[in-house]
Amino acid sequence: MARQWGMAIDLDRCTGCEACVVACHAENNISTVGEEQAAIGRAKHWIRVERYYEGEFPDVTVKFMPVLCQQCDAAPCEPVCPTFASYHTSEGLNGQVYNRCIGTRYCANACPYTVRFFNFYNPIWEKPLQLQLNPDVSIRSVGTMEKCMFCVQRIKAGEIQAAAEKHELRDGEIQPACVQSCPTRAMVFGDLSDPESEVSRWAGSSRATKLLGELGTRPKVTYLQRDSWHGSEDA
Amino acid sequence: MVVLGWVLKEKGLPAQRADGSPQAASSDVFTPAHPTIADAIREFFDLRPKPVQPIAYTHKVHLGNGMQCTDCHVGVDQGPDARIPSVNFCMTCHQVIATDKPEIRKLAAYRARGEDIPWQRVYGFEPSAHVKFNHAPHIRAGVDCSVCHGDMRQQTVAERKVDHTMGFCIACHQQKNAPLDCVTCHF
Amino acid sequence: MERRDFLKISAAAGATAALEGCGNPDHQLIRFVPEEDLIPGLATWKPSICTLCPAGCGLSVRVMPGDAEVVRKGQLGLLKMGLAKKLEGNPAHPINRGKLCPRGQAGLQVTYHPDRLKGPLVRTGRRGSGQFREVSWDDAIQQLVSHLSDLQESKSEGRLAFVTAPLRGQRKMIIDTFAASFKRSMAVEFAFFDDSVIRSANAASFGHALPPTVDMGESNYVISFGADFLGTWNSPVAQSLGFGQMRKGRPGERGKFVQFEPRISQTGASADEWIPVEPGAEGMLALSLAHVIIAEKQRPAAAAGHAGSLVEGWSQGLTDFAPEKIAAQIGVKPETIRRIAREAAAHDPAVALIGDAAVAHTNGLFNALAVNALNALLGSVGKPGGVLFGPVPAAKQPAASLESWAAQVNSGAAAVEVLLLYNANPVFAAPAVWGVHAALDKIPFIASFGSFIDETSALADLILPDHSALESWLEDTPVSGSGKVVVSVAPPTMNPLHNTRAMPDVLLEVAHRLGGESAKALPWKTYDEAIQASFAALYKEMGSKTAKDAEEFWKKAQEQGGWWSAEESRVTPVSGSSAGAAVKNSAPRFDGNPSEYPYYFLPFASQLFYDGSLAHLPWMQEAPDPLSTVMWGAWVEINPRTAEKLAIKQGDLVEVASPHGKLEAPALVTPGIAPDVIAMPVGQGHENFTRYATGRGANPISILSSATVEGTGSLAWAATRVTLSSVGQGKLILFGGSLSENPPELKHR
Amino acid sequence: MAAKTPEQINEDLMRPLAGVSASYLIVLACFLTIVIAGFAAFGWQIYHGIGVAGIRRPVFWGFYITNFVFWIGLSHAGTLISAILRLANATWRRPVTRCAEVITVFALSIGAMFPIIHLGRSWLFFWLVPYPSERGIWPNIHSPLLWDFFAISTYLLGSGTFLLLPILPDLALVRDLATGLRKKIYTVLAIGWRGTSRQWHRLETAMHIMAIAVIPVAVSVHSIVSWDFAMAPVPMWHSTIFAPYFVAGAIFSGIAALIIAMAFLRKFLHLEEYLLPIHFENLGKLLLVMSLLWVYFVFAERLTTWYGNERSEMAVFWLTQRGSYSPLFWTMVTCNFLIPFPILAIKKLRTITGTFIASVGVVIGMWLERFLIIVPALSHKYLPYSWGTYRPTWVEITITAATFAAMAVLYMLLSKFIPIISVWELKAGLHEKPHPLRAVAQPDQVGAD
Repeated sequence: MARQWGMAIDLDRCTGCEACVVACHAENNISTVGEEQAAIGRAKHWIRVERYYEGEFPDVTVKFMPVLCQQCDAAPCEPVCPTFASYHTSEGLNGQVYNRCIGTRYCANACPYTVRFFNFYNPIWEKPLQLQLNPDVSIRSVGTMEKCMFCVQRIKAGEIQAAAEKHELRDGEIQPACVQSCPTRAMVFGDLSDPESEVSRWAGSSRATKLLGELGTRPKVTYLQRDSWHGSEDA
Repeated sequence: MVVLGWVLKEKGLPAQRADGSPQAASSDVFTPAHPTIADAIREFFDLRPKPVQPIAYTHKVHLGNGMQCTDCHVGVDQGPDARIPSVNFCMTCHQVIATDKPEIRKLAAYRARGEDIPWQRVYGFEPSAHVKFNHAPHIRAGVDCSVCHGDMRQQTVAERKVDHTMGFCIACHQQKNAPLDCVTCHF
Repeated sequence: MERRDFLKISAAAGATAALEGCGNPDHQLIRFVPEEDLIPGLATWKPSICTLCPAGCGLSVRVMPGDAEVVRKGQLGLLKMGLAKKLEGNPAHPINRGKLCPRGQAGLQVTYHPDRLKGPLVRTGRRGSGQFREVSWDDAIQQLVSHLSDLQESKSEGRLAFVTAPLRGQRKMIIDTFAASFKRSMAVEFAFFDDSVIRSANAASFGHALPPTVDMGESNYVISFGADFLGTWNSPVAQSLGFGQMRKGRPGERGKFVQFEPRISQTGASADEWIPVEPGAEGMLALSLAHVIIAEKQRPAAAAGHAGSLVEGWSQGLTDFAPEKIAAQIGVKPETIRRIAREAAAHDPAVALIGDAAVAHTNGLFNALAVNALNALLGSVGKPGGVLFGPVPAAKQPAASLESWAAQVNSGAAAVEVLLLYNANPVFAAPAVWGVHAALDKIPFIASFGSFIDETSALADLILPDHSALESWLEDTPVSGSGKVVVSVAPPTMNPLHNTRAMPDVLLEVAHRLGGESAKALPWKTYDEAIQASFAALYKEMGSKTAKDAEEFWKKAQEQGGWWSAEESRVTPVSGSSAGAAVKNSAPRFDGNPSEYPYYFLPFASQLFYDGSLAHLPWMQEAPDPLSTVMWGAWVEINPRTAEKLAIKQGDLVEVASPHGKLEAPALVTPGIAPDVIAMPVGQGHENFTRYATGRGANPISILSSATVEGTGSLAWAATRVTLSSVGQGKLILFGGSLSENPPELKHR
Repeated sequence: MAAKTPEQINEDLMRPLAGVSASYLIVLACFLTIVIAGFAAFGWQIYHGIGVAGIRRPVFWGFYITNFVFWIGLSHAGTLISAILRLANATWRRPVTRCAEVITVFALSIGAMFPIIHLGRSWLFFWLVPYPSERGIWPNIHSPLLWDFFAISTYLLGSGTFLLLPILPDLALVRDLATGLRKKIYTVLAIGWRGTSRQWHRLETAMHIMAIAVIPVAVSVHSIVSWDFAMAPVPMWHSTIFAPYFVAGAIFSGIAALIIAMAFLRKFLHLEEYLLPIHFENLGKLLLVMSLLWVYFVFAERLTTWYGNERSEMAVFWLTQRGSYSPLFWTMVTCNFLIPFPILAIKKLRTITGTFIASVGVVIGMWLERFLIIVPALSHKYLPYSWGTYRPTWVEITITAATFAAMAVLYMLLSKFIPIISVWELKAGLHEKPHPLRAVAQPDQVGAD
């Protein structure tokens, strides 16, 4: 059976530090859109750290939740695309084929997680900033939708490497940029079809939940809810 | 221009579109947009004139002398791209070999000026194709260079003998049961 | 026609190359012969060091070949060269173990910044006019030498001043040696967020003038007094690793984390319990906790040892600090204090931290000493799960503080002839009242090694741009973040992009040309020689099982990014320099009378801009702030009740006025801040710092008072009071749509 | 009408074709300018990128899709109505049918442009069309956008035919009356219509078949348009009521458009004797019915949402009920019900002016309805952190204005080339006895009184 890439995020570890956000920008050639465009909601962050305040001072709590494409197995974005630009890959990713995208933006509307980002203009990099661009990732042009694919370029490279070295992919051998960078190790990535993989074990946790699971999108990202402190009774 | 570039960035407008003028040599921004509308149209209709190489390099002779493709195109079996040798690399042999030939003189002249040879791309995909082709796996799978590049033994200056359309790739992948998943090549 | 078409097409084909990361090769440009032998499309990972904050994390840099527009022999052309493509943590490095914070990752953009200085500059217009002319390195260095030679022979009464960021290792050694080679010279180190208070406190309590290394991974109970240790404080990546370990790294065990601070920081947001405390009352709170622990016989007072004896009334059990007595002053309920104290005592190992604003009050030193005593009482000093002090010898404290230096210059007490600037931007990062700008105006000749024009280097007469970190030889000796002895080293990861030179090399060159003392003091030709020498010494001193000789030791170190001891050589505290008698409880003093300036003003380190030195990076500008989600700007945090009282709405432009100035920024109404506190991020408000940062937001430092932390020279940057009022419509760019997960719009029937 | 003779009818109805007045040209020029401005705006958008429009995250659809739904809806005026009236043999339909069918064809053509205009890469629109390629990739049949393609093209074809067939005899008539170049042109256009009994018979049969066939097509078109929304899991979109709701709304706006068109024709082409108050009154009754039906649908939709009380849907619900979009919402209710209902319900008010006013209200209201279905839902999807807003730019506004201008231009031009009222059908209505032209065909087959 083909691998089924998945991710698990432990919200008890996440500190909202944004390392994943910057790592994603650096890895995936996501252009900065500038102040004016950001002001009207056109900033592109394939992964974002959602922050929610609850309560009034002084009893305030804050919740951080990194949200990226959930790579749903029943993805609403896929059937609506008239050109198959958005489709399900054999390894369970929500592929986004930039060259097929004609920019109906239907997928972005259908996505309940709002994790799809649109190139309203051609991106620009003021020279020599373009030298930072990652050669393994293509540069999306105007009118196309872009999104997280679990760093598919890293997945492909890893698979090719493993094949060249004639060994099976080891668990954790491939890491998307966000997972790699996370300073608290709040994210793990791996093959959900392998019950022994770390991500499978995390996904089996009692704290495991799916984001908007009630919509039946069958996300492949699992969230481990914030835990509470159990130590007080032995005080 | 810097200022212009910034202003444009702030507006989020692609630079070379600002005044309609094509992206100048000294452009201060990099963008995937086409330098001119003419370019956009050419690419749309996939019009790619024959590249004109600065030096009439002949593959025929070199291969005839028993050289292998990988002697010059290093890295083709390790990574995505094959290296186009630099002028230094050529000169390792042509220091002594055929130094009187006019083309070799050109070569030497480049080296003397401390310039590299501005080879023009023969193959390669348009940016809008978003193809991430990787040579190495194909070599390992035993695909012969000539399948995609024609028989270089018969070519002098490299020409586009094979049309690298998606149909061409797909046909071969189907034949060889290679993956047909879009993200195999497009990402 | 034929030819022109060809050019256009090849430009289009060039765009294909662009997809392979080579930029947009522009075919009117000639191609230079590559200087390195590179295989296209293949990445190599090279070790380097992050220089953006004092933590000193190890980097692993992804280098790939690409086409860069460079100038060679005065001609612009394309060069195929190895280019840094991504910064990740160095997995082998003991401090950050493969991880990296957002700022560190954005460091890549420093190297490729479009406004980086491309060569040496000499001022042409009047000072500050920003008019410069490019000169050759030879002329530039000669100019500096000519200004320095008189000083060296001390013909004139003038002095040499060297203002830098706090430095370590060989860079510091070279600068100090250079300065020392002049008869009259002053070396000044300045950073807005410096750790000198904590250093002095630790010196007094534990005999180590070092910031603590927190072994959080083993802790079961963490109490933080205002320290943003997951964001910017001390060694954030190391501490984040520990935090993750503490929370979920140990099966069946999960430590508790309590944060005391008047405004929810990014760190406080992750706390199991966030408890607001009156600004400056952290010390009293710590002692109150200690009192409960002692009074309830959880620990004997004596357990605190020397650290405890420094606190007045410790041996008597701190009876003045009974929660019920002082709860009002602290602003925390007595029962809460008692509960936390019991929990902490019961959950060994427990550790307490203090930092940021808590030590930036006038009574900051007292607060720090109190927390040290609490730590000692909890028995968490030098123990697993507690605070450790890295074995690195304490760096010698700088000769003068920037404030006193500026005062001396302004008063004419110190006639500074030549000022050298490195990595410091005091005009931006020092309170206006210090008069740094005025002092600089008094100095006849200023040379800066900056890579950018910023508020300070704009005043320079000569700019000698340094390489970016990725282009330089780097060496560092981190003082916190790991129990191991760490000496990082890294060769350049890529060739220089512009006509720049490494600051140490330039200094060596200058010393060489000056001859005399300087030349004697600095015998090395290049910086890497100096580093290699230091490693030879290190090999003798420490030795290493892995290397057979100094040569191999040196090679290995370069390959893995440094040398570090195999075992965690933790230092058990020697009893501190019993500096005088016990310190008294001192209440914080605030500048500005409460009636006129009713609100505490709390600047805080921005998670993305740190102290403002990173505001020029587009990635940092566009990344949403973790809590406010603000992009491309600054903001003022206000409690909803306060906002209501002052009729301020979200996004209004508010004027924040202190006795020392005023600024304007958009209001952000958030529940995570005390009603009598106004908070603002440091970092924006640059007047002159590249296209991305200039004229954006406001700079809170500009309105701070010059109050200092008693017992130290350092700035008490949380000791200012302000008033505020709405002055119109501001521009607040938020990435997050809703503050709450259940906003009123979602309310059901 | 009985007063009129065939000759007078010819005279009156051919008059518009005779020549153009200066005022006509001026008006036409004005509208043309707006249309050109619209195309310029589109060019600007292609040149700079779709970003010049106001769409943003998370509101990825705005004015363009609103216009798309609006115009497709409008297109249900003609063909559907005239087909129903034909089959129902309503005699008063005679002068009405053609201008109705014309609306359909034009509105449909205009509406069909928006799926292309709103694309991020409009130049690749043909990827929506199924055609064989070496890539072996076909459009995704699961995508409602593809259903749109089929539905709209079918409907356009159908209504086009439905419009052209009954024009033939009149083209022939023009041919016979005209001289010179005109004669030549219309000879071609009339494709050899000589009015033989066989031709009449075929025409009748064809019209009957088309009339029957076109109704289900029309219904399917707007159902499918509604599914563009209903198929996406967006709060307030993902609902079963959408198909009938949209169809009703479409016919509603369609009739309104028809009334407006007729009112203008009557005034400017001086057709007072042909487009009689009775026609407006009857259409007014229809409009009244649809207005009531529309209110019923809105009520049903809102009620179920409110009772369902589903977290994310309530956000959108309150947003439109009393939130930032409520002014638009209540304007819509006013325009679609509060204004039309009294006017149309009270016989005294159901005059030409009355129905005209009501219709204008309905057209505005229905445009707002489409906007309110699309934008608020998108701006407040499931995760509050990603909520956003939408503001149109001059580009979208210009293009929107241009579509209305285009409608006017097309109508004005057409009225100069074919008789906007079916001459032969009027004549057929004139007499009990078979018309000389139609010896064989039975009058009642054409629906005589």
